[in-house]
Formats: sequence, structure tokens, C-alpha cells
Amino acid sequence: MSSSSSSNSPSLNSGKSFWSRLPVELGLLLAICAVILFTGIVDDSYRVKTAYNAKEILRQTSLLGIFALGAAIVIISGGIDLSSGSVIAFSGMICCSIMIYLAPQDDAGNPDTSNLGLGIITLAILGTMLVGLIIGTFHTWLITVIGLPPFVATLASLVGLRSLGRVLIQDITDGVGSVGPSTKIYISDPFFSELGTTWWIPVLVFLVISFLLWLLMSRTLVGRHLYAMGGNEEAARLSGIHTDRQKWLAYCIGAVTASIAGILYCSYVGEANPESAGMGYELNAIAAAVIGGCSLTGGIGTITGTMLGALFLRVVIDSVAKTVKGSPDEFEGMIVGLLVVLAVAFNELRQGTVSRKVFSRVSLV
Amino acid sequence: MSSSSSSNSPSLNSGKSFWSRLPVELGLLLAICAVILFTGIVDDSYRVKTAYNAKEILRQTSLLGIFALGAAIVIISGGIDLSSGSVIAFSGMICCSIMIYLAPQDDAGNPDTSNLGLGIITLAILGTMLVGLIIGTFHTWLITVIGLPPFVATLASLVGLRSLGRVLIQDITDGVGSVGPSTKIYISDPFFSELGTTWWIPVLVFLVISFLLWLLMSRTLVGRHLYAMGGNEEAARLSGIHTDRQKWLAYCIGAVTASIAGILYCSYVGEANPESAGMGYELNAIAAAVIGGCSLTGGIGTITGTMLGALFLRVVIDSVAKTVKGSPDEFEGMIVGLLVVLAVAFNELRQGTVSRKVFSRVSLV
Amino acid sequence: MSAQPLIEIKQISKNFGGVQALREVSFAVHRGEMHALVGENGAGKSTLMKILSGVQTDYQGELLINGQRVQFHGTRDAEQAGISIIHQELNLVENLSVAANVFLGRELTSKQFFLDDREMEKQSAELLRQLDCEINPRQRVSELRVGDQQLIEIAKALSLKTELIIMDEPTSALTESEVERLFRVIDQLLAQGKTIIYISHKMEEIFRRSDSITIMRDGCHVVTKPRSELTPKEVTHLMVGREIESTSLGSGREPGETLLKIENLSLPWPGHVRQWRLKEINLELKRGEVVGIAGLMGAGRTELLECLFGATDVPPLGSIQLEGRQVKFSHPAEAMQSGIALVTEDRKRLGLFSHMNIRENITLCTLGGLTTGGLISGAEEKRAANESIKKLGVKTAGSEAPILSLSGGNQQKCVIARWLRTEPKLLLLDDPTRGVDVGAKAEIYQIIDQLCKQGMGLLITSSELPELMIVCDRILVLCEGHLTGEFTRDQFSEAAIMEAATGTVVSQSV
Amino acid sequence: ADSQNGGEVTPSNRRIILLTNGNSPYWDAFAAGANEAGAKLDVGKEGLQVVVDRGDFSPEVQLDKLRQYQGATDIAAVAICVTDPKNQALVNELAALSDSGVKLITVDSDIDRNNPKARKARFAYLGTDNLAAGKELGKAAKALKPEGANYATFVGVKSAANAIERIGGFAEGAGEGFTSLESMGDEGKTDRAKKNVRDAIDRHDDLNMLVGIWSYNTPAMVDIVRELGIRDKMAVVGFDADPPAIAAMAEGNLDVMLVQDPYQMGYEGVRLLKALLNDDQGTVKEILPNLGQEDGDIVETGLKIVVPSADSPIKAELFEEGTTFLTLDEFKEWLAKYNLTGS
Ligand SMILES: Nc1ncnc2c1ncn2[C@@H]1O[C@H](COP(=O)(O)OP(=O)(O)OP(=O)(O)O)[C@@H](O)[C@H]1O
Ligand SMILES: Nc1ncnc2c1ncn2[C@@H]1O[C@H](COP(=O)(O)OP(=O)(O)OP(=O)(O)O)[C@@H](O)[C@H]1O
Ligand SMILES: [Mg+2]
Ligand SMILES: [Mg+2]
Repeated sequence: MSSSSSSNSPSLNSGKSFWSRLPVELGLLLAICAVILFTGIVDDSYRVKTAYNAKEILRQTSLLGIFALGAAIVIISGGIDLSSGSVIAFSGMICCSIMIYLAPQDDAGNPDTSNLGLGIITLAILGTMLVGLIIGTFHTWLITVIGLPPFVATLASLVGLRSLGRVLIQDITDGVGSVGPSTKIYISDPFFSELGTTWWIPVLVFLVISFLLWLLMSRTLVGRHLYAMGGNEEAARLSGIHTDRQKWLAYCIGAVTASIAGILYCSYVGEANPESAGMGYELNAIAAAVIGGCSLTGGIGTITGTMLGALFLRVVIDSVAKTVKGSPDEFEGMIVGLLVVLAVAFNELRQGTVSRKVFSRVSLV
Repeated sequence: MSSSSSSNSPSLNSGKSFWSRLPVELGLLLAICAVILFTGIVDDSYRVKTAYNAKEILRQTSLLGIFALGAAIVIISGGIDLSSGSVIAFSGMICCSIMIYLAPQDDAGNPDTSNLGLGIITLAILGTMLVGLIIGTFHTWLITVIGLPPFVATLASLVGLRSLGRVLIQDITDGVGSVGPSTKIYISDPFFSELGTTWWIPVLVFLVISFLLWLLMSRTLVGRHLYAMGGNEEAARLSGIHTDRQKWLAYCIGAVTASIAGILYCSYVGEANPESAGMGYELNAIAAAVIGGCSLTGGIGTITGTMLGALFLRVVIDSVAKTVKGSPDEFEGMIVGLLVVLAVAFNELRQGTVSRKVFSRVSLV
Repeated sequence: MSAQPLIEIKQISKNFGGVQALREVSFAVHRGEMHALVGENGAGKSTLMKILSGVQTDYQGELLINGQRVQFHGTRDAEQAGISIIHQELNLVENLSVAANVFLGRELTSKQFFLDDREMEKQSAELLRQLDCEINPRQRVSELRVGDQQLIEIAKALSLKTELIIMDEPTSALTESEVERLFRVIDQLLAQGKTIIYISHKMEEIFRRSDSITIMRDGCHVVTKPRSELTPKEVTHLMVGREIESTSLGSGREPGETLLKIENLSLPWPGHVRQWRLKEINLELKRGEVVGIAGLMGAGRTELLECLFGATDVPPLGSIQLEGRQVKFSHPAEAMQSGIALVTEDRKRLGLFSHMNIRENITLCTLGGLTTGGLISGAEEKRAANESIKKLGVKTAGSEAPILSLSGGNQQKCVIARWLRTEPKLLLLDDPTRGVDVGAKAEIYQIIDQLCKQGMGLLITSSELPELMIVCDRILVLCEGHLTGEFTRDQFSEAAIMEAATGTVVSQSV
Repeated sequence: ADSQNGGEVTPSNRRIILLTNGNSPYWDAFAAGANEAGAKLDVGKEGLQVVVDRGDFSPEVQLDKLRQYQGATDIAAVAICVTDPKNQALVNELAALSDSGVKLITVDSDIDRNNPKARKARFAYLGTDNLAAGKELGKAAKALKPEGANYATFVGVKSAANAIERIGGFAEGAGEGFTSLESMGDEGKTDRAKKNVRDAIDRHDDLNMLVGIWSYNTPAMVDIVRELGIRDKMAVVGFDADPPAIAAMAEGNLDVMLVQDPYQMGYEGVRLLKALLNDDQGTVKEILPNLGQEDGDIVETGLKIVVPSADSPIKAELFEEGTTFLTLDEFKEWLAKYNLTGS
């Protein structure tokens, strides 16, 4: 027996841990390089305007990555969060509302957002993140107390939050200043608009969040417990893990990251527009996570993988815009879809039987 | 022992099967009646224009229900289909393209769709359903051969198909007639536009499809095997069930029903517009199925439940439009979200531990 | 026995990505015999049987049935060739009815196309009656207990009416009485001239009825001999490759002061005729004492342990005193805090984290102690894991190997190790040796003995009475949730204990 | 400088981009005009390529695209239909783009003209602003129902700037006596559009005028009115001329269409940009005769009011002189001239 196991295990060991750890990230890196190389050859803008394009891609990667990380953590913990798109729209609305409430009034009695000052902006940001926290808690409540499947719970707030935002923004804009209700709030404060526009700010935020979450997931108790719960919830409970608290954490991270992204988006777009902001972004986030190697059955996935997944998506989209001269917006979907398939298929092949088994067992994913 | 188990079993049996079979449909029926009653009391139009409103709700329920059934079967078989929205858009485009290709030309050399005749329309419909079949097969290929998780495979075609449709429609409209490329195709044929507009046609289609699928799922071998595969794919395989064929069937039903819905939608609106048609409808379909008692872990769910789920959704939406006087389109999302939560929570409570167990075991849902 | 063997296995090898599960195994199974197949966990028994039943279709070597070479492409082919199998793991669709499961994949149809549920129910009721257990064929499988589910699997295999029936550890979830019934069915089958391949880790079953015994080790075929030429001791030796020192455990234990005291513990069972899963249980456990809990499947043993661990959905009534202090746990975490550990019954579903490697599985519950400044220190964790691996003698290449690469016994040791790291005062073991081979079993007994000697209190359930009689100082008997007997070592006797375990059932049901 | 630079790298194809605010057949006519100009003026000869790029009515997508253009090396000139003039971020990107040497004009809907930075960013504006258009349709509505009316407006995205301007203009032009009972959005989904009309009619028995703001809204209104057979009590007016709308007017189910001239916008836009790229002052002067004077950078491409026939209560003299008054037949001739199915 001992002989057999010792003769098996090393091979098994090397046979798994190598294939199952490295490659997701490795494969993605290769894929990313390939796409960039291709784009650089077909179109000269990467060569001529390297810095500009690099910054732009990084900025957009960060905007996506920030809430993709949230989605990834929810997925790793064994759930799913479909609400990010609406949370982005909603929190952007909240952020701007707080600002116009606190903004000084011009002589017409309307809020003057051209110069808010650091204090108000900080308040707005904190307030928005708090709202994110509340949303996350609400999801957890629906899932743990009411006992809804995560898919349904977050689907409900996907449709619910956006419409709530659309209703609220009218009341709020009606309440503030002399102009009637409006479906948008404009913020002209230069500093606030810097947040989402200056390339390094989102990038910095993204890197900081990534680092913190990386620490959390791979170096702390909580992270290990999240993986455990995602892998086998019942066993986790019987191992004395408070699965409810874990879920609360996961969904709050999901919602708060989304609300941070919401702030940055609305600073970048210069307006809050709950009707169209972040429409459908939840799927981008999930796609990024899945490309990054997260398994929708839970328990599998990494922060670095998700970061690369987001980068891969943005690089591909940018490459389409660069290389398809005609009307890129039409081709984008096709090519993104194709490459998502390729990327995930690639991971599949790498992870081999293990994940294959998992998928076959839990047939949803 | 024998005696003990015999003393348990009947009680266990009566203790469960009653609660777990009936209530989903029962609860929904109650809920639907409640909503209708409420609407009838608050607003008079149900009383004044009963027939008219009834027809309208039934027509819309059918349009939704047709592809909700497809979604339900995919879910029962243990998968998920996120692509229906795009399939609707794509197949509408295909249907109209076939028609303008075959349409007689007017003197300006442009296709004249004002009077196509039965032949062309039938051809177009069959052609579109064939395309649906191909899409379904493609999904199955991605899932069984490439080994992608259904979520990813159908997500890819969710983004891919729509953009493909947008590209194709321009080439097609460019190729046909003297007018340049267009992003829409208009069909003015009165008979074709009847299909989606006359209330009883969609309703009939819906009922026929429902009946066939009900037979399939509850009375035939294939249906039994679909349930088995959804419940425990490994066990199904070990019992000699060809799970791949089963999946093919499920995803084809999903795609074909969606393409039928696509035809009806595009007849109803009299145009094909791959950019915006059916945007986000996949979630409505899944919502209807889940409200109807389908469990996203697979193996659980009924046709009748899904039909009622669709009806419930439409009734609620209509009731919002009737009762919210201000701007219903903004409130719709909120109220729908809320009621979805209530409906599913209701089922949860009914199904009790059983489904609870299932959910807790498979952590995604 | 007829010269022409029914099955000839020739030079069969099987390799799972680096794992040599089978190495050129060859032996023959003769028509009409009961052929026992034994070997340690991971010896390759199930793999071989999966090949035989068309589940595993790619392998080296060849397979002869009645002298003809066969190559199965799926379970259907095997069934055609007259081979059916009861798999080691339950393979049932929980949401479907008993009847649907029995006929899964071979549904009876009327008019070619439509299901004939009535007929299926009738026939499966018939089959279940053969196993004389009256399960309602309409009942959902998810509502059945493990034991009954196992019986469904057996009924399913019988429904095929095949020449050869493979039984891969069919009794691992059955209790004595049910095993009895299974063997009655086996007798009938053999009388009908059917052939049976029987895999089990329980010696008495192996030697009870089988005609010949094949022993495997490390994926190799060791020997095939008529039972008459073998003794359990020899078999064990050949399996494990070494002597199992069956020194009588329990010597030199001196129980200390009371550790656990349960008074009138009851666990309600909402929505069930029996109303109580457990009713007015009283028991006392001292430090350095091993108490076993015997009972039929469904007697409530698991529930009892879950109550002590705060893992039940509905909170139990009555009082639980740990070291004289009244305790009430609403979550396993609290039980853990106050020094209780539970090794769960269903390892695959409730014990293991299959995505994680051995290290992560072992340290999961005690990571808190391995952190420096909130961060897990990798070195510390590795050290801890290796320490446990050494202490319990887990056979593995290293702490980084995936947990699934271990054999059942070693997986179980890892789970036990996880809980021992929490340094519990009270260790609850729910059927710790289910599906574990004799070698590993003996080692687990040793571990139990050591722990007890170190002053830990242990509460053990088992589906095998002899096992309890080996390791325990006292045995309590549960029946239908009632405490129906208590025996000290000198009073141990299978008959008396079974009497207590079943007796009251009869008296209740009449 | 960058564009020059990009030009040197790949002289063969530099792009003239026409960025729409969203996707609707309205822009097909625009694209037709642009491509026609591209062909007639043979821009290919100078290694130029006309590309129509489409937004989705949200400023975000336009922002992304504007930055994308700055990142690319082959963008020679851009004509944009601004989704939201009040949006500062858009203005910044426009300024950045034109600073990077790309020739920039606005079409169909302009930037906020009181914003100097924005006005400096773009060279000129071709089109008719939606506010004016809204006013004209408002007047037509007034002529239809002199005693006033209760109307509902239907649009894709309520928060889209052109929607807000058109609706505002309509109210202004119609003046007192006109009360808006509903304003409903459908996220650009045609089936939702029809449902909205249905619901609005169902909710308000006193509703007697429907106003279609985006091109597909008008056919949607017509369909429902026809189905419910309430044509006699319901006045139906709308923007743009989708093919179904034209058909509807022919069969008398539509009272008036306000038609802008996207075809000409597209054509003139390309012509102007080409002239700017070649620094061809002659053409520029021809297109912008009084450049340099007050509002000299604005070219009115004009509006068309289309009525079923001459005996419609709506008369030509109601409208600004810039606005052409056409009967349906005249309008169809005009379409035929440019080989268009709609406008
Ligand atoms: N699907 C698989 N993938 C990889 N390795 C496998 C797989 N199935 C079995 N093995 C390995 O093959 C060897 C034999 O496994 P098998 O299940 O046949 O042992 P066994 O004799 O049935 O043990 P037990 O008595 O515990 O059932 C083990 O080392 C096991 O780890
Ligand atoms: N899934 C289930 N559904 C309904 N009742 C159950 C279920 N599992 C167990 N029971 C009931 O709970 C009681 C205890 O079951 P359980 O199998 O845990 O007892 P046990 O003594 O632990 O048996 P074992 O430990 O041998 O599995 C039994 O009476 C059984 O009828
Ligand atoms: Mg085995
Ligand atoms: Mg138990």
C-alpha cells in the first residue's frame, strides 16, 4: 500500500498541482501577448502611440477589473452575483445625489457642482460605498434567511435596483434646486471628473483592491474558508465555519467593488444616468472571472487569474477596435464571444479531469 | 427493521410528495389570482375592457412562455441557456432576410414585402427554425465536445450571435435591392404581421408547444432521462443513458423555441432589428422558469409550472402598467423584482427541506 | 465447476493520468460461483469492476466472456453480455421515484414511446419484496435513508436479470439485519445458477458464503484460491502485505472524571409520524473512555452525535453537560470552541474538500493558530500538516498532494487529523471505518486507543458490531431514537446487543 | 500632428468617421448620404475612407469611441452627433480630439453653444437642432387641435439628449392648452414601444394625441391606433419618416411627420470634412457662407413638414422659412430622387 501510494502520489501530485495552478494565468498571459502582438502588426497605433493606448487599456481594464474581482469572489464562495451592472448604475446615482445635496447653491438656487471641494466628494464616495455594503447585506439576507438561490436573489436586484434608481433620481433632482425632475445628474467638478479619467487613478484603485483581495484569499483564514465553503458548503459548516458570515462577506465585497466601479464610471462619464449606466456589465464581470479560471461550481479560482481575465477581455475589445476598420462596434461581440470560448476551452484542457469531473457532477455549470 | 421502515415510508411519502408536487403550481395560481384581483379593484380597465385585456395578457404571456419553456427544459436537464435573447434577435433577422430574398421586386428593383404569399412565409419560418436547430447543436457541441460550462458556452453566443446578426443584416440589405445597407428590415406583408398581432395565434402556438413538451417531459422515456440527467448526470450515464444526445435535445429545444418566439416578435413589431430585439429576454425566460419551480441545480421543474411562471410575470407587469399611474416603465423593474423574490421564496417554503438540501449541496444555486 | 470459465480477465492494466490503478491483472470467474474480491483501499477492485461492467472502456489487456473476447463501449453492452453491477458509491437520482430509479435507462414503455409507470412500480415493488423491505415505489429517493437507498441500488441490479452480478461493497451502508436479507437474496441467485462477484472489507462476509477468493494489492493480482484453502488471517496478510497485530485494545485504560453528561436529550422530528428522532437519551462519558453507540441504520446515531455537535437543524431538548458545565450549541463552531470534534459519517459529502490538497484539508479547522499578524504562515502550516501526517501515518507523497489521490482509509485519516489538531476533549466518530480496508482499520483502532489513553473521551458509532466490541469500553444501543441497552466490556455479546437494537422495534410496531 | 504622423505611416487609408448618437434607420439615410459623398467626391483617391460608427444613445460609448480615435493613428476627421451637450466629459474629449489634430464637426445635434470650450472644439455644425424641430412639430400639433390636446410622448431612452430637446421643443411649440399625460421610454425595444402606447391609451381615456419622438415610435403608435380603431379621436404625429410611417400616412393613419435631412447631413458633412482636410477654402466658404460672423459656424440643413395632402389643416405659413412644407407625394418624389426608403 505505502509503496503504491508513494509511487502514485508524486506522479498524481505533479500531475495535478502543476496543471491546475500555473496554467490559467500562464495561458492567459500568452493569449494576451498574442493578441497584442497581432494588433501591433496589423495596425501601427500600438507602435506610434504606445503610451496612450497602454494607459487607455489599463484604465478600462481597471474599471472592469474592480468589480470583476467582486464577482470572482462571489463565484469562488460558491454563489453568483448578477446585480453588478445595476449596482454600478445605482451607486453612481447615489454618489451624484449626495454631491448635489451638499453642493453650494448658485444664485438661481440650483446646486453648483463646478467646485465641490474634497470634503463633499469624500463624503459622497464613502456614502456610496456604504450603500454598496447595504446592498450586499440585502443579498445575503435574501440568500441565507429567505433561502433564495443566489441566481434569483441577485437577478431580482438586477431588475429592481435599476428601476429604483430611475425613480429616485427624479425625486431627488425634483427636490434639489428650481429645475424640475430630471433623468440625469451632471457633475462638472474638475477634481471629481479626474477620478475616472486620469488613467492612473483607476489603475491604482484596482491594484490596491487586487492586492488586498489577494491577501484575503490566499493568505488569510477568511479566504481559506471562502474557498472551503465554495468547494463543499455542508462540510464547511460541519468544520465550524460560519457559512452565513462568509456569504455576507462575499456578497458585500461583490456589491462594494461594484459601487466603487460605479463611482469611477460616473466620474468618467461625468453624469449619473441610472437608465443606461452599466447595462449588462454583470456578464462582462462574470466572463472575466470565468476566463480567469473561476469555476462556477465554486471553490476554484484566483485573484490574479481574474485580473488577467479582465485584461484579456479589454485587450481583445481594443484590438477589435484597432484592427476592424469598418464598423468595429458590430464585430466586437462576435470576436469577444469567440475568444471567451477559446480562453475557457484552453483552461478546460489544462485543468483536465478534475474540473471535468466537477462540471459533470454539478451539471449547472 | 422492515416494519420500522414500513412505518416511516408512507408517512414520509405523504409528508413529502404532497408538499413537493402540487404547491408550486397551486401557489402561483393563487398569486396570479391575487394580483388580478388587486388590479381589478384598483383600476377599472379589467372590469370595463375585460376581454381586451385578457387577450393582450395571453398574447404577451405566450410570446414569453414559448421560449421560457425552452429555457425551462434546458434548466431541468441540468444546464442553462443565456442565449435566448440573442437567438430571438438573430432568428428574427434570418426570417426577414429569407423573406426579402424571396420577395418579388418592385419597379425600383427593391423587394416588395407588401404581399409575400403563404409559400415564402412558410419557407422563411422553416428556415428560421432550422437555424435555431443549428444554434442548439452548436451549443451542445461547445458543451459536450469542447467541454465548456453551459453558462460560458451560451454566454458566448449571447454576445456573439447578436453582433453576427448586426453584421449580416447590413450585408444582406446591401445585397438586396438598390437601397444601401440598413440596420433594419421592414416586412409589411399583412398576413405575416397577423402572426404576432392576432392574439390567438401566439396563444395557439404556445399551447401546442406546451402540450407537446408536457407529453415529452412527463410521459415519455426521453423526458424521464432528461430529468434523470438533470438530477444526477453521473448516475444517468452509468444507467446507459446517452447524456450527450439528451443535452443536444435540450439545447435544441431551447434554441428552436427561442427562434419561434423570434419569428413571432418580429412579426409583431413588423421589423427585424438585431441590435435591440429581445435584449435581455433570456433573463425573463429564466425568471419565468425559476418562478415556475425549476431548480437551477437541475432535475426539478415542470412544464405547467413554467407556463404559470410566465403568466405570473406578464400579469404582474400588466398590473404595474395599470395601477402605477405616474411612469410605470420606471417602477416595473422594482415591482417585478420584488414579486419574483416573493414567488420563489414561497416555493422555497413549500418545497421545504428537500430543495433546501439540494441547494445547500450544490452551492451555485 | 464447469471447465469453461464465465469470465476470464487477461493481463488487464489501467492507468489514470499517472496512477497505475491496475497492473496486468488476470484471473477467472467460474459460472455459478460466488467470487469474493478483496484488497486494500486503492487496490484497484472497483476499477477492475468498472472495466468489467463497461463503465471504463479504455484499458490494456483483454476480457473474455464464455471464451469470446469482448470489448464494451458502454454499460449497455455489458448488460447485453449479462453483467450488472452495484456500484460502490450510490448512483441514484434523488428527485425521481424509487421505481423510476430502479428502471432508469431501461424504462418500461407502452406503445414504444410512453412510460408505463404503473408496471414499473408493480415490478419494483416485487423486487423490493424479494429484499423484503417495503419501500413505497412511488416515494422519492431523496426521502430515503442511506440504507434504503443502497437497497434500491441492489434492486436495480437484480431487475436486470443478468448472468453475473457484481457487488462492490454493497453492505457498507447496511446494518446486520439488512445484510442478512441481502445474503438470503444471494442464496436465491446462486440457486438460480447466477454468478456473483462480491467485494467487501468485512471478513465475515467474505468467508460466509463465497466459493473462491481473489486478493489484490497495489493494482496487482496476488492470488485466487478456493475459500477452503484460506483463513481470514492469511487473507489479511496477503492483502496488506504485513501482519495486522490484533492485540486486544482497551487494556490499561483508566477512565477519569466525567467529561460528558446527557440528560433527557430529545430531538424533535417535525412532520413525521415518529415525531422524535431521539427520545430522552441519558448517557455519561468519562475522560479516557471509549463509548460505542450501536443500533440499526436509522436508529438516530448520527443525530445523537449531531446534537452534541450543535449541527442539527432543529435544536435538541434536554441538557448536555460538558465537564459539569451546561452547554447549548447553535453552531458547530461553538462546539469546536468548547473542545468537541465530529468526524462525519459521509466522508465524501460531509468530510472532504475535494478541491483542496492534503495540507489544506488537515489544517482547515486550526488555521487560526497558524497565522502571524492575521496572515497564514505557509511554513507553519506545512509543518503542522506534515506533523499530523506523520502522527497518523497517512500514506502520501507529501502534504501538497490532492486529497483525492489518497485511498479511502488515508482520506479518513486526514479528516481525523483535521479534528485532532483542534485538540478536542471529546471526539465524536460517526462510523469512522466505513469503506476502509482492514489495514487502515487496524491503524484507526490504534489511534483511537492512543487518544483514549491520553485522556480524551470518545463516542463512536459503527455499522459493524464486532468493531465496536473491539474498541469500546461500553456500548450503548439505540433503537428508533430510544436508548434500549447499555453493555460493559464483560457483558459484550452480539446476540444481546442485536436483541436490544431490534427487540423494541418489534414490540413497538406490533 | 498625430494625424499627419498617422497619415505618413499608412497614407493608403485614413478614416473619416461619422459617429452617430445611436442606431436607427434615421442614420441609414445619413450613412447613404455620406457614402454617396465619399463616392462622388472620390475621397478614396486621397486615401480616405468614410466610416459610419454608431453609439448606443449613452455618452459613455461616445466617450470610449472618442478616446479610441485618439488612440488610433488613421483618424483624419470626425463628424459626431453629440448624445448629450450638457455632458462636460464629452466636451473635454471633443476638445482633446481636435487638439490632437483631428478635424471635428458636429452633425444633427450640436454641443452646448454657450460653452466656449465646446464651441472651439468643433469647427462647425450641420443640421437642425432638435429643439427647433420639436417646436415646428409642436406648431403642427397646435394646427391639428387648435383647442388644445392631451398628448403622450414615446421615446427609446428618455434620458437621451435629443429626446429631451425634442419633447421640450414640442411642448414649447404647441403652447398652452397642450398637456403631457405620459412620457414613456422603451429602451429601444420596438415591442416595448407598442406596449407603452397600449398602456398609455388604456390608462388615459382623455388622451387624444400621440407623439412619436424616435423613428420607430411613430409606426408603433400607428399600429396600436389602427388595432384599437380609435383613429377618429386620436391625432398621431411624429418625428422622422420610417418606411412604415410613410405607408401609414398614405393610408391616412398619420397626421404629420417632421422629417430632418440626415441624407444631406451625411453628404455635406463628408464634403466639408474633405474640404477641411485638403484646406480647400472655396468649398468651406460655399458650405459656410458667413463663416466668422455670429453663428456663422452653423449650417441649417433644414426641416421638412410632411402632411398627407394639401387639404390638411396644417399649412405651410405656420412654420419658419427654413422649413420645407411637403405633401406626402412631394416627399416621396424627394425620397425617390435620392433613392431612399425613409429619412
Ligand atoms: N477516476 C479516477 N481518476 C484518477 N484516479 C483514480 C480514479 N479512480 C480510481 N483512481 C485510483 O485508482 C486506484 C484504484 O482505485 P479503486 O477505487 O479501484 O480502489 P478500490 O480497490 O476500489 O478501493 P476501495 O476499497 O476504497 O474501494 C486508486 O489509487 C485511486 O486513487
Ligand atoms: N434523508 C432523510 N430523510 C428523512 N428521514 C431521514 C433521512 N435520513 C435519516 N432519516 C431518519 O432519521 C433517523 C436517523 O437516520 P440516520 O440514518 O442518521 O440514523 P443513524 O443511526 O445515524 O443511521 P446511520 O448512522 O447508520 O446512517 C432515521 O429514523 C431515519 O428515518
Ligand atoms: Mg472500490
Ligand atoms: Mg448515521
